[in-house]
Amino acid sequence: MPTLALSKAITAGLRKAMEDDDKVVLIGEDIGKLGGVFRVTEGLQKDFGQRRVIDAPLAESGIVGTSIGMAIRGYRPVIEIQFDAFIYPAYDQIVTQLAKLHNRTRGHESLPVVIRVPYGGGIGSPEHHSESPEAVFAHHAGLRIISPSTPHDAYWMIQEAIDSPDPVMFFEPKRRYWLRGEVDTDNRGPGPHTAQVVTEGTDVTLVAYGPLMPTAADVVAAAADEGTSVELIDLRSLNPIDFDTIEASVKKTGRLVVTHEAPVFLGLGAEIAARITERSFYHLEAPVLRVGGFHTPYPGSKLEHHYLPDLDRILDGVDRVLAY
Amino acid sequence: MPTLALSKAITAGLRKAMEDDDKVVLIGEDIGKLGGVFRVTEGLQKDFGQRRVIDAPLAESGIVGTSIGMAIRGYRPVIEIQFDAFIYPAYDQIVTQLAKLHNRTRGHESLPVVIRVPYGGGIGSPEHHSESPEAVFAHHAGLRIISPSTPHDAYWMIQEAIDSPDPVMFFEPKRRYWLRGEVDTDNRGPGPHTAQVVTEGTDVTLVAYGPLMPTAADVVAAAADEGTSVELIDLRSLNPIDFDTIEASVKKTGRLVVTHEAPVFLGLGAEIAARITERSFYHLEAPVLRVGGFHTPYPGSKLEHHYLPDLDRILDGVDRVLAY
Amino acid sequence: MTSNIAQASDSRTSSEPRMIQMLTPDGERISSGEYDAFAAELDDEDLRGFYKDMVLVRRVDAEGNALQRQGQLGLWAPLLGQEAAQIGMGRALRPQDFVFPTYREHGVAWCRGVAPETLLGLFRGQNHGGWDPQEHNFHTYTIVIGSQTLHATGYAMGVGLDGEVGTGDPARDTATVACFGDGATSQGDVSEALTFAGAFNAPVLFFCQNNQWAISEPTSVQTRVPLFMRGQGFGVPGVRVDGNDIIAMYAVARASLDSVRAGHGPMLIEAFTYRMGAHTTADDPTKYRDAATTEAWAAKDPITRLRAHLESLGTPEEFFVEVDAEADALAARIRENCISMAEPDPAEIFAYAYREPHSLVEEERAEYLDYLASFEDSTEGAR
Amino acid sequence: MTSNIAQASDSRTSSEPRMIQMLTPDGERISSGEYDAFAAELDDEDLRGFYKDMVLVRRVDAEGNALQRQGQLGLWAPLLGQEAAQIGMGRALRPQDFVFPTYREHGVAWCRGVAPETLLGLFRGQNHGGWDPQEHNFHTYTIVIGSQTLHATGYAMGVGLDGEVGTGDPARDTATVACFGDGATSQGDVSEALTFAGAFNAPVLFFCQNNQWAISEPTSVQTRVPLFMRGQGFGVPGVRVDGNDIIAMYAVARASLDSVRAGHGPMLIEAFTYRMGAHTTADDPTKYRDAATTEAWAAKDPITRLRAHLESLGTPEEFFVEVDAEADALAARIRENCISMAEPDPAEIFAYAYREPHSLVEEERAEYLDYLASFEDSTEGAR
Ligand SMILES: Cc1ncc(C[n+]2csc(CCOP(=O)(O)OP(=O)(O)O)c2C)c(N)n1
Ligand SMILES: Cc1ncc(C[n+]2csc(CCOP(=O)(O)OP(=O)(O)O)c2C)c(N)n1
Ligand SMILES: [Mg+2]
Ligand SMILES: [Mg+2]
Repeated sequence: MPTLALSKAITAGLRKAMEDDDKVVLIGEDIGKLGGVFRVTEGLQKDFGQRRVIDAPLAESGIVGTSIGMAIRGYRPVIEIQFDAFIYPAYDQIVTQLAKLHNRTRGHESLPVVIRVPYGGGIGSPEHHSESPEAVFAHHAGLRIISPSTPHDAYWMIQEAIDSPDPVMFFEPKRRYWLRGEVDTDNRGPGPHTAQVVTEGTDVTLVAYGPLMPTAADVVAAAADEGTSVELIDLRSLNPIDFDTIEASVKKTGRLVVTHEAPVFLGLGAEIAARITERSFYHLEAPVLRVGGFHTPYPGSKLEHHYLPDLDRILDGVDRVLAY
Repeated sequence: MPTLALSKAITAGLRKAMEDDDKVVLIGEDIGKLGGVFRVTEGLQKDFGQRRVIDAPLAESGIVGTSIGMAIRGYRPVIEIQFDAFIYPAYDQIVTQLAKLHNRTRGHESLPVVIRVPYGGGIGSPEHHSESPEAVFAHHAGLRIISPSTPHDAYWMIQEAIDSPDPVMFFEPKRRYWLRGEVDTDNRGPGPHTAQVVTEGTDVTLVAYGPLMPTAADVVAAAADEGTSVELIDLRSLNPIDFDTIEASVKKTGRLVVTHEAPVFLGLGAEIAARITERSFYHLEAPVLRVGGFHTPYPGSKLEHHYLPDLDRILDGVDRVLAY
Repeated sequence: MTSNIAQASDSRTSSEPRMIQMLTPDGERISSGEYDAFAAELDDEDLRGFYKDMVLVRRVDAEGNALQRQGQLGLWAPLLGQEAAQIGMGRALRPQDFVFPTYREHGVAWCRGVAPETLLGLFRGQNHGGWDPQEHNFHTYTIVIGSQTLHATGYAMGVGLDGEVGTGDPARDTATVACFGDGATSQGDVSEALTFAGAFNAPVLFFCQNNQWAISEPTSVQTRVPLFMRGQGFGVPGVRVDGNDIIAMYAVARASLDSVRAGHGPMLIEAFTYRMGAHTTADDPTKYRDAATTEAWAAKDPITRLRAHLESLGTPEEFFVEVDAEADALAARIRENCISMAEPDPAEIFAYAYREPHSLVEEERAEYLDYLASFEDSTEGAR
Repeated sequence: MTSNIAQASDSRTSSEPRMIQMLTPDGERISSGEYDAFAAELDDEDLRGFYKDMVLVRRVDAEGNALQRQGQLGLWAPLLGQEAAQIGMGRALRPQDFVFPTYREHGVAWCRGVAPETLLGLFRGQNHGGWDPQEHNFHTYTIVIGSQTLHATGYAMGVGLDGEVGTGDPARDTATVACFGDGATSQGDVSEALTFAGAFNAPVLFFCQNNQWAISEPTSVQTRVPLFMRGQGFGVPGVRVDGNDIIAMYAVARASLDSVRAGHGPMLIEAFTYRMGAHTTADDPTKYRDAATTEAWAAKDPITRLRAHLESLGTPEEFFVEVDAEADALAARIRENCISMAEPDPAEIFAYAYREPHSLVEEERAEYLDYLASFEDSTEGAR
C-alpha cells in the first residue's frame, strides 16, 4: 500500500482512469507542461500526449462548454478549474447546460464530465483563491458533488467520478494537497455517495468534509480530553447528502454540529440542520449548530485564520451544543 | 390612491426614481421601444430618451460588467434581466465583482446597481423561463436581495433598491405582474429589509414571499375554514432575512412552515429552518417544514403545476406540522 | 492628425461587403465567382427538392403558429423568411455531420429527419426537447443564447481527436455546425467558441443567421461592423451570403463544409436574411419595427424567388399544386399528432434529473407520488 | 477547389504584421510613419523622466520579489520586462483619464501616483487592494481575468453619457484604459467588452500587454492570429507596438488616447513584450519555457535600450548614478513601510461587506468579537 500525498493520489487516480479508458481526456489551464498550478496533472501530458492532456485557452465557460461537446462526441472530459472562484465564468454552462442536458434529452444523452475544483482557504492566497462555492452548485439538480478528505478517498473517488455517467463536481481540499496517507489501490471505499463515520462517539455528532476533516479530528481528540465523546462523520458526498448516516448518528447522540469553510448562511449546514431536525425532531437535545465562514467576502490572508473554523471555534460549537 | 398592476407599479417606481435623479439609467435587452418583454419599462425610453433607457447587446455579463463601470463613473444603473435563468452568464460579474468591490476598495467605492430579475414559474413558459435562483445569490455576501409581492411594495421597494448604495437584486414575481392593488404613493412601507406579518394567527406560522404570497393567503383562508389559525409572514427581504419577525411569530405559534418555488434543497427555507430552530428551540412543537420545488430541473409547462407549491401542497404542510 | 490615425486602421470605413448571391429576387440565376462550382452540381430535380422542402417547412411553421393561437402550444418560434438559409444549409450536410441548433432551426431539423411533431414537445410544454441527438446528428434545441456554439466546437474538437477530418474519405470527414443568430454574436460564449475553434483548428462551421433582429433589437445594437467579419480576429474567416437565395446558401454551405471537413479550420457563414414574423408568438413586432421594411424584404422572399426560377426552367404547374397538397397533408398530420399528445406523467419530472439513482430525487419522487395518490379517493384531485 | 475557398478568405495567411518601433534594441532612434508626430514632442528631459520611471518601477518590482522571498508578502506578480509598455502608457495619460488595471500594472500605478506600498496590501494579505480608485483615477487591481475590461467599457459609456468626449477641450475629453493580458483575450468578458465598446462607440482604449505567456501557456494556446486583430470583427481597430520601446509605446498610446478622447471610438493596442520573470513568485517558469527565449528577449530590454539612446544623446553618467541612488532609497522606504504594516484588525473582515448596516453581518461580527474577547483572560488566545 503506497503512501501518497492527497494531490498525488488524485494524479494516480487520473492516470489509472486514463489507462483504463482512452476516451478520458483532461482539459484545463496550465495542466500540460506545468502540470497544473498544484501539480495534480504533473507528468500526464508527457505520458499521454497533448491530445489527452489539453492546455485550454483561458476561458472557463469555453472549457466547460467544449467539454460538453466532447462528451456528446463520446469523450469523458475531466476539467481542472485553477482555483475555486474562477469557476464562476462557467456557472451558466454548468447549471443550464451540463446539469440539464440529460433531462433536456429525456435521458438520451449522458454527460460524463468531471469538474475538478481545488477549493477552500488556509494557504495564504489573495482574493478569489480560497472560496468554498459547493452550496451554490448543490442547489441545482443534475450535478453530483463529492469531496475527498484522505488520499485513499481521493484516489478512488476521482475514478468513481470519471466512471459516473452523470456530471460530477469533484471538490479538492487544496490546503490538504500535501496531506499524506496510505492508499489501498486494491480496495475501494463505500462508494462516492456514502458518508463515513470516522470516529464513533456518544455525546455529539460532528459533521465535516474535505479540508476541515483534519481539524475535526483534532476536535475529537481535544473533546475526548475534556471527557466528551464526539462521533465524527466525513460527509464525502455533498450532493446527494447521505442523510441516513447522519440521522442514525444523531438518533444516538442527540446533538449535532456541522462545520464547513463556506459561509454558514445558506451553506450545506443549513440543509443538514433543516433535514436532520425534521427527521430526528424528538431525538434532538439541542438545535443543530453550525460553525463556518461568515457572511462576508473571504478576507485577506492575514485575517483568514479568523474566518476559517479552527479547533477552538468548532470546540466552542461542541460546547454550546452540549450546554443545551 | 391609484390601483395598479404589480408590473405597472414597478414602472411607476422606476419613473419616479428617474425623475428624482438623472444619474439613474436603465439598461437591458429589449427594454427600449418594446418596453421589455413584460412591458415593465414601457414608455420610459420615449420619455427619458435612449441615453437613459439603453437597449444593450445580448450579453448579460456585459450588461452587469458595464453597469459596474457606469456606477464607478457615478451612475445608478438599473438592469433588467429578461428571465431568471438568463442571469447565469452574469454570475461571475455579480458575485466576484459587483458583490465584492465595496470590500475590495475598503469602502471607497459604492456600487449602487440594481438588478431586476423576473422570476418564478406558472406562466406556461419553456425551459429557463421559470426558475427561482435567489438562494444562490443570497449565499454570497455583498448583495441585498428583495422581492415584493404587492403593487404597493413593488412601487416603493424598487425605489428603495435604487436609493441603496449597496447592490440590490430585485426579484419580481413575474406571474403576479398582472396582480392589481392599491399603491399609496405618499406612504412607504416599513423599509426594504423588514418582513411583514400579513395575517395574524395563533396555530402555525407560514412564511412565503413574492409569487407565493397570494397562494399563501388562500392557504390562510382555507386553513381558517378548517379551524386552523395561520399567521402569514411576507418575507420581502431575502438577504438579509428578518429573522426577528419570524422568531417572534414562531415563539407565539410554536410551528413554522416555509414555502417557496425554488427547490427545497438548499433553498431559503433551509436557512430559515436552521436559524429559527436555533433561536426558538424550546418553543417549537414540531420541526420547521418546507414546501417547495423539487431537486429536478423545472419541468415543461404541462407539468409545472406539479412542481409549484399550490394551495393543497402548502395546506398539506400545515396539516403535517400540526400533526406533531 | 488624431483622426487620421483612427481612420487609418478603422475597419468601419470599409465599403458595403460582398454578399454571395446566385439567384436574384426575381429568380434570375447569376454567377458568383468561386462559389459557382458548388452550385454546378444542382440539377432541376435538386431545385424542385429545395422548393418542396421550403414550402413544407413554411407550412410546418404556419401550423406551429396556428396551434399556438388555438392553445395547443404554449409558444412557437417562427422561421418565416429563413427557409432558404436553413434548407440550403441542411441539404449541404452529409449524414455524419452534426448540427447544434437554436430554437428556430425547424428547417435544418427537417433536413435532419426530425419529424416536426417531435419539435412540438418543447413548444407544447410536454418536455424540453426530448429527442435523441445521436439518432439525427442533430442536437436538441438550445434556448440560452449562444451556449450551443461551445458544444459544437467541443464536438468538433472531439471529431478532430477521432481523426475524422482531412482523411479525404467523404464518408468519414465530419463537419459540425454551430447555429446562432445575430443577437447571439454578442454573447461571450460565442466569442469563446471562436477562440477555441481557432486555437484548436476545430472542424466547425459557424452558421449565423442574421435575420436583422434579436427580438426588438436591430443588428445595429449588437455591432457596427458586418457580422461575417466577427471571426477574423480569432482566425475564423467569414463570408456573407444572401440567406434568401437557396442556391447561394447551398453553394456557400457546401464550399465551407468541404473546407471544414478537409481540415482547413473553422469558418463562419453569415446568412443575410430577415425574420418576417414575430420573434415568437409571444412577441408583437409592431411595437418596434415598421411594416415598410418587412414589406421590402417580402419582395426578396426565398420561395417566390425559387418558384420564379423553376417556372422559368419550365417546371409544370402540377408540381407546385402537388407540393401544396403535400403541405396540406403534412399540416393535418402535425395537427392531429399534436392534439393527440398524451398529458405527460408527473413521474417524468423526476425521471431524468440524473441518469443514476439519486437518493434525494428518489425520496422526493416517492413522497410526491404518494401525495398525489392520497387524492385518488378524494373528490378534489390534484390540480 | 475547396482549399481555394478556405484560403481565399483565410486571414491566417497574412504576413508578419506591422509593429510600431521607434527605438531599436540598440537604442537607435528610427522613424515609424504616422506615429512619429506623437513622439516629436518628447525632449531629452522627457526621455530621462521615462528612464527614471522605468528604473524605479523595476526596483519596486525587485523589492516585491525580495519581500515575498523573506516572507513579508504572500505573493508578488513581477512586471520585469514590461516597464516600457506600462510607463509609456502611463505617461501618455491625462489626469482625467481613468485606468482599469490587472494585478501586474505596477508601472501604470506608479504613473497614477499610487504609492508602491499601497500596492503591497493585496500582496501581503492585509486586504484585497483597498485604495480609493477616484483619488488616482486608477482602479483597484482585478484578479479575475478580463472582468475589468467590462468595467472600463462601462466607465467609458458613462463618460460618453456625461459628454466628456469629443468636446475639443483637453482638460475635459476623457479616455478610459482597459488593461489586460494575452491570456485574457480568450475570456468571454473581453469580447463582450469589445462588443459594447463598438456598439456604443465608447471612449475606451483596450491595452493588451502581450507578454507571450499566460502562466505556462504561450500565446499560441489562445490564438492563431495576432492579437492586435482581435477587435476588427467588433469594429475596434488595433495596432501592434513594440512594448519594449518606450518611445513607440508613448507615441502609439498618445495617438490612440487622442483618437479615443476625440470620440472616434474604441481602439486596441497590442504591446508586444515579454514576461521576463515568473508569472508570480508562486510560479516556476523553468517547468515550461527554455532559458534561450528569455535570454533573446533580454537583448531587447527596455531600460538598456533607452539608456543606450540617452547615452548617445550625451546624458552624463551622474544622471544614471542619481537614478540608481533614488531607486535604492525607494526600495528602502518600501521595505520599511511594508515591514511596519500593522496586523489588520479582525473587525475589518466585517467592515466592508456592505456599505449600509446588514443585520446578519452585524450579528456575526458581534458574536465573533465576543468570542475573541472570551479568550482575552485565558492563556490560549485566539490564533
Ligand atoms: C442568455 C439569454 N439571454 C436572453 C435570452 C432571451 N432571448 C431569447 S431569443 C433572444 C433574441 C435572440 O436573437 P438572435 O440571436 O438574433 O436569434 P433570433 O431569435 O433572431 O433567431 C433573446 C434575447 C435568452 N434566451 N438567453
Ligand atoms: C477567471 C480566471 N481564471 C483563471 C485565473 C488564474 N490566472 C491568474 S493569471 C493567469 C494568466 C493570465 O495571463 P495573461 O492574461 O496573459 O496576463 P499576464 O499574467 O501574462 O500578465 C491565470 C490563468 C484567474 N485569475 N481568473
Ligand atoms: Mg436574429
Ligand atoms: Mg500574458
